[in-house]
Amino acid sequence: MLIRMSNPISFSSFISPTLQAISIHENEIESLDRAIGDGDHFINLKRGVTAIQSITHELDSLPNSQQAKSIGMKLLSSVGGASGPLFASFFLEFSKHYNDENSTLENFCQAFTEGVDAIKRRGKSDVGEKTMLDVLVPVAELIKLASLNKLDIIELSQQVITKSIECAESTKSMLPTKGRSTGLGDRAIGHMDPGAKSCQVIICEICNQIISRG
Amino acid sequence: MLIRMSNPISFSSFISPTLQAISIHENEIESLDRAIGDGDHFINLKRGVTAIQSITHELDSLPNSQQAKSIGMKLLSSVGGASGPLFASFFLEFSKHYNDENSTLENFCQAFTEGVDAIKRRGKSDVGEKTMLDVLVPVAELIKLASLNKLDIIELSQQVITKSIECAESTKSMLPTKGRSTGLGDRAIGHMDPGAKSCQVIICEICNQIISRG
Amino acid sequence: MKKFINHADDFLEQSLSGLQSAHPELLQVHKDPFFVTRKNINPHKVQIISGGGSGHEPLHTGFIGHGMLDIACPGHIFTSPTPDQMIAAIDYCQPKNGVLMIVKNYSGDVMNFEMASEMIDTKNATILTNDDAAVINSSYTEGKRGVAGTLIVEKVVGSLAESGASLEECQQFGLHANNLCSSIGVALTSCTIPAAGKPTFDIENDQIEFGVGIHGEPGRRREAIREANLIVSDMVEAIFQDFRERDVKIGGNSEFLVVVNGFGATPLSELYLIFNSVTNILNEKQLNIGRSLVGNFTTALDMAGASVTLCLLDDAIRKHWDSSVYTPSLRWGI
Amino acid sequence: MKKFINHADDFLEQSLSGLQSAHPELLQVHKDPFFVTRKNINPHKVQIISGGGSGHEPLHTGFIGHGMLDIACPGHIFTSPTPDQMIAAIDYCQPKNGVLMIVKNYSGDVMNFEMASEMIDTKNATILTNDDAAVINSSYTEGKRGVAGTLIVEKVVGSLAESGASLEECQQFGLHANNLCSSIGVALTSCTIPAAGKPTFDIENDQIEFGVGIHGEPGRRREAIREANLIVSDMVEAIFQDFRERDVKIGGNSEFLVVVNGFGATPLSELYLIFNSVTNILNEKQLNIGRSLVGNFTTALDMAGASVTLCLLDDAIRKHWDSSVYTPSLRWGI
Ligand SMILES: Nc1ncnc2c1ncn2[C@@H]1O[C@H](COP(=O)(O)OP(=O)(O)O)[C@@H](O)[C@H]1O
Ligand SMILES: Nc1ncnc2c1ncn2[C@@H]1O[C@H](COP(=O)(O)OP(=O)(O)O)[C@@H](O)[C@H]1O
Ligand SMILES: [Mg+2]
Ligand SMILES: [Mg+2]
Ligand SMILES: [Mg+2]
Ligand SMILES: [Mg+2]
Repeated sequence: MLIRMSNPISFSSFISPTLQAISIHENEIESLDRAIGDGDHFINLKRGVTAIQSITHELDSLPNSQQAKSIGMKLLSSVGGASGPLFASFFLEFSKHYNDENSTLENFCQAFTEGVDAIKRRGKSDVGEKTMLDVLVPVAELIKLASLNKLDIIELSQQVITKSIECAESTKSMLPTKGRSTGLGDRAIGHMDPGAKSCQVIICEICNQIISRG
Repeated sequence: MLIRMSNPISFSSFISPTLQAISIHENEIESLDRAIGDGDHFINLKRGVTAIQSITHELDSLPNSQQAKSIGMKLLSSVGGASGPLFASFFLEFSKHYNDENSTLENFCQAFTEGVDAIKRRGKSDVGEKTMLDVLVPVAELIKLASLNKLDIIELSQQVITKSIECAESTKSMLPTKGRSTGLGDRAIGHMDPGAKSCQVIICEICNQIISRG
Repeated sequence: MKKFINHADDFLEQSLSGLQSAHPELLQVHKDPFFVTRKNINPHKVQIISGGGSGHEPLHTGFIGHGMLDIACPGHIFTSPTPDQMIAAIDYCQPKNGVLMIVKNYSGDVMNFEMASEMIDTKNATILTNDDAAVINSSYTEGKRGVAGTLIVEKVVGSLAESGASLEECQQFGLHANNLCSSIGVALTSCTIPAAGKPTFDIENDQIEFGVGIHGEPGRRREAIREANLIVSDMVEAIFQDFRERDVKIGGNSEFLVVVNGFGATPLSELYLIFNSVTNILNEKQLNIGRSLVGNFTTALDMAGASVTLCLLDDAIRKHWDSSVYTPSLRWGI
Repeated sequence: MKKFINHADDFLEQSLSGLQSAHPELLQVHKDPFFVTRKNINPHKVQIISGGGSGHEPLHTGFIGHGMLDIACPGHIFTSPTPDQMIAAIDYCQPKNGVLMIVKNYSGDVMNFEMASEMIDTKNATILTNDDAAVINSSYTEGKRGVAGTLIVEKVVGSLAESGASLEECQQFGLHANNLCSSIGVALTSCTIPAAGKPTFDIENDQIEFGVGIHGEPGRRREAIREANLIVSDMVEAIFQDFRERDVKIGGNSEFLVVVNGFGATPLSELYLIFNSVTNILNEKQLNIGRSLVGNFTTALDMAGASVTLCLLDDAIRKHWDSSVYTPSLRWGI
């Protein structure tokens, strides 16, 4: 989702790498949700990304803002569970704020933050509750800072990778207060949140793509 | 059930040893019925013998013919399954033919054979069908022969032990045509029949008792 | 073995007590010896009595009530009840017009009911159900086993008896219905008898027992698990083979009552998936499903697996299947 | 994993097709997106819609019909349905007097129904069921889970809606019924999601999960298995604790509807044994059982285990529980 300011990369070009990346982490994501949830997070996610992949052609012809909207609607109708409406809310809100004409890092950053806020509203949740927000919120803050400091996109991507890994890791020690693992209480401690992990994997993959595409 | 002609032993004195003997073979009998039946033969048998044990006192005061009848009724109302009515039929018929006044080996032998015939009628079965009859019928024949030859009771008991073990063993190679293992067909080959095994165990115990009581 | 149980010895008693408290308006559980009767006994109708080893619930105790059974005699788990149970139950109900015994064809059940039949004074008749297509009837078997088709016989004969039919009429109709039923079961796992504490049979993680009996008795063959459609297709084939061998004529207009019966541990969603396979297979053969029943009705404790029963419908069976019934586990029209 | 299944991907579709063929007179299964409606839609009554992840059958699809649900939206196994399913279903039924959504309180279900609610033009209201006493409500949880009490809410609200009550009346009554329900579950084994292929959780051979959720989510504690009476006593205690905390007044004359619900792999005989324990415990407390239901109604695929639900009866709930209902899995009076 990080894009170059000058010559914006089509979001659709990240779909296949994302699907590959989560598939590589299938076992890890699945067993995290088995440990502290109901075991379906990987399946839900894969169903969603696969559904998006099936409309790659349609997406290719759309501007990024419209792509985000279509991605949101597709996620909404294909993922289900808790993560479905959350991911969908992100993209639907993102699409409203993303400006295809003026695709600056500032604008991307604002759209991203609005998307994350939509997740907070939909999930009635915030950082510290052992959810995907524990990755998404810090990442949003990091890129906001970077956009103020006019950081280089490659440099930023590297920082985002480090940050998201650190943040996903940090959910291990958190007590869950949202989602299915709340029943676990103390027993959830020591396990990473599956949604945080999957967001980290996707974010890292996109950053790696940006870095390797140069 | 083999008794000394002169001074008949009370049948009830065999109850506790029988219960001990089958308990020692619990695993074997149980796993045989698990392999080619429904796994309950040991439980059924134990329930029956335990029920009889609980009326040992009552039995003690009765002549052997009446004991056999009470044992038959008790087995009928406590064992269930296929073996219950079969064992019960044996004792009920036995009791009709056993003569307390004239407890010769000949009389015992006749009563025993009538009991075995009652099993045949009730089960609509005969030797060679992989059932308890494959032990009971040869044993009946052996003691008939012994009674004609006026064999010593200790000697006879030893022969019965050998015979019953050999006969139980022989059911391994038989194809079942009666009882629950019929569905198995060829697959039952190699397994001893549980009812044949339990009859063998009981008969051997009684013979050993007779031998050791001298 | 993990079960909701206090002691293996008092399992049956406590489970029956629960049945009693859950259905006080329908039935009466009697103890020592165990038998279950309707709450309101009508001694003037033919009394329909069934029974057998426990562990197949709701069969038979769950089918006591208007339009179905009058009496059920539950034995210990997987062990036929004893004659004194039947005798005490019949004595309690004081039937004025005879007793019809519906007995699944297992040596134990047959012999115990036979002894009861010989020991009572009341006029009585027996139907042996033997709908299991798995064990092929030949001179080397003592006949086929009675499985889920039994509940169809109990339902339709129960309905006929309710209408005031005679003992002979009920017996004839039951034999007729039994003849038109054929079943076959498949096990994915074994069951565990509480008193035994371990699985009745071992089965590999990728194998199924095709033609299993409702006590976990072996069936026709052990084979690799395959797609449900393929397994079900073999099941339906076995049933049609059985119909052919017994000269039950199936034609273009034939209509069936299809029962997809879970053995205890198979989710309803899988039973509906099996029903879907059966529907597709019958549709392809241009045969019709007139009635259906999907659920756990003739179980084998906690065995995972299912059976399919086809019952060829004629007007009489359809009518008596449709008639109202009010029991703990089958209820419609009331 | 052994299941009757063709491919994990088409399991839901084929299972729903089976449901359709088994109950053509009752319901209509729609595909792409999935939703199930009554066969005969009455758009003038309040439409009662429920749904949630599949794997809890018969909940909710098995409760469609007269006196209960109008619509059910089944998600993938253990995964909330998506808003387009609710939207398409409501569009199909064209409700004239509003839609009442009965939603089990899980983040996924809540959010997906919430989005549907925002996206439709039809007047609608929601009841979140949260009868699970296992997870104690506190500032660290987002509320209790909805489990088997949901079917009680669906039954009594369904009955009220049938009588022509308004959307607001139905919502109020549902909230009232939900408040009077409390449930707790115990798992003996895990369930296995077909698409995952392995058990959701590992559990030792002598352990139980006390307070388990209907997706195999962990409960209050893992503990050694004990006699059923002791387990059930803890279950009932947890329920009364929950009632006390929520100020639901239980007095000497209190009468309950007791639901003993199997999670899928527990035999009916064990469920009756549990019911017997509950009966004894309530009798000791001099509390009454007015109504009861024993069977598999809110399952967790093939999990062995069971839940107990107590619902405090008042005249309105009793009346609407007793009223006639005709669905695939609950039927009486018709
Ligand atoms: N209220 C919430 N706010 C933010 N994230 C949430 C919330 N509830 C759940 N999540 C995220 O969703 C993930 C679980 O998603 P998934 O397994 O697909 O859905 P479900 O929990 O319905 O099975 C969790 O790991 C968590 O990151
Ligand atoms: N028709 C029969 N004739 C003789 N013996 C039989 C017959 N049927 C069964 N048996 C004997 O009964 C034994 C099984 O008894 P049991 O397991 O107690 O009863 P069930 O078979 O009803 O479970 C068999 O091993 C066999 O020896
Ligand atoms: Mg999940
Ligand atoms: Mg046996
Ligand atoms: Mg048996
Ligand atoms: Mg889920």
